[in-house]
Amino acid sequence: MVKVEFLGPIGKEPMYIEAKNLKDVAKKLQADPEIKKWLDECAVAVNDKLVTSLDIPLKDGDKVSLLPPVCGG
Amino acid sequence: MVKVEFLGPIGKEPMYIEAKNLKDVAKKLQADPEIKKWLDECAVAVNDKLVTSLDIPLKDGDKVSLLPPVCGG
Amino acid sequence: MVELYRGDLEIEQIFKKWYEWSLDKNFGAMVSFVGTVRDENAIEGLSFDVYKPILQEWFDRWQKRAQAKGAVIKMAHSIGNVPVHTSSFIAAVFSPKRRVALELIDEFVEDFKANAPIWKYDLKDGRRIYAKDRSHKMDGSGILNSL
Amino acid sequence: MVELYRGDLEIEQIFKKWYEWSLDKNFGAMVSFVGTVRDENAIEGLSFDVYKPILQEWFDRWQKRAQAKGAVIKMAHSIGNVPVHTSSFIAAVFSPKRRVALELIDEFVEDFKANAPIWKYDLKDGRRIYAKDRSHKMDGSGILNSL
Repeated sequence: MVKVEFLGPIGKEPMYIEAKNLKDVAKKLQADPEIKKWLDECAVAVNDKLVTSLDIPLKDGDKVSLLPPVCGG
Repeated sequence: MVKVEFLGPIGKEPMYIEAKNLKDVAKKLQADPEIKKWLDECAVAVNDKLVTSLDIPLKDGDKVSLLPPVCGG
Repeated sequence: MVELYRGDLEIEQIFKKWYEWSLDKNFGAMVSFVGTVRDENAIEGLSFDVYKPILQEWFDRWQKRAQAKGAVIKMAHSIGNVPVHTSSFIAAVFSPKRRVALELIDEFVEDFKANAPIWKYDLKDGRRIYAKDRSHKMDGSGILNSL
Repeated sequence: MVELYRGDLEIEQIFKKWYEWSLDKNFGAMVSFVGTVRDENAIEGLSFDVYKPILQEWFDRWQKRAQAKGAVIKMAHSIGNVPVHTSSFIAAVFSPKRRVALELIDEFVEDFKANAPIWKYDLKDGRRIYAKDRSHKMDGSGILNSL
């Protein structure tokens, strides 16, 4: 199982899903209309490292984080 | 009489000279070898306003200041 | 290390601590940036969520970049509610020479606004309203919708 | 007004005073620059002469320029001796928005170095030695030798 967490204003509890890579995660999240509307705007981190490609294998216990638009300061 | 003052590191007491304009001052200062060596490097103020031309009339009591290279901070 | 504090920052204390730390390090220049909550749009204040692990990593990359120029960066940020006319952010660059510090603080603060994992909310009537229109997509956003 | 102090500056006090002054003015950004005397060339410190009338006028022109952008500039500088690892200069820009403050502090500090009527001396064995090699001719220098 992979943990998917939603940071900041998305305001959703973490999900636990079966996924062999980030593409699997993308497919499952696109199927949820509440989440899908955030996907265009979110950056993605795997185990707290930002990633820029979906070709990333995942294993049990990995964490995927969605980061919506930011504004510090 | 016009007062000529030498700021910062020039380390010279003020001079009082007869001058109808800044050109007169320039001529008198060029005649003093101790002062002449500073002239290339000094900016000039008349009554505490920086000037960029010698075509400036002077009257009794005016003050001309020589400002050598600066380095604040 | 990024310094995070609950509520508004005690700017004078943080500035004093950093300044005193710097004195025997032989830096010639310290440039600091302070962000203060403006009274606008009828807000009571701002509120912030911070995701520390990625913020720290982002900051560590900047620290390495500063180090390569002989400089050091420090930053502190608020978590939670920050009332109008109090401060939520301070950053400082210390360097032997002024050009490095003046250029780094500018680049650091701009990248901070664009890429630090911090989310801002307006506080109105005690409610938090995500400041979406003032927020910026981080680098690499949208890949989960790119299939 | 330019603030001038004999000897090294009490930076924390000045910063605190300016920061507190700014809080109810609704500025969103404060950017400050502090210059500290480095331990180099075997000096005991630096020493400064300041010509106040022309410094104030130079500063007033910058204040007008800042005002036109909704900003305010403050500065303080030392007169006389400033030991190694203490500070001789602090400047700050306050503005509603960060870009104005970040750009103004840079332009202000660079013009300060080039055109503020302040003369710097190295202190060695208690003697003042004019730091001529690090000094800059002001705009308009040399006219008295141009006949």
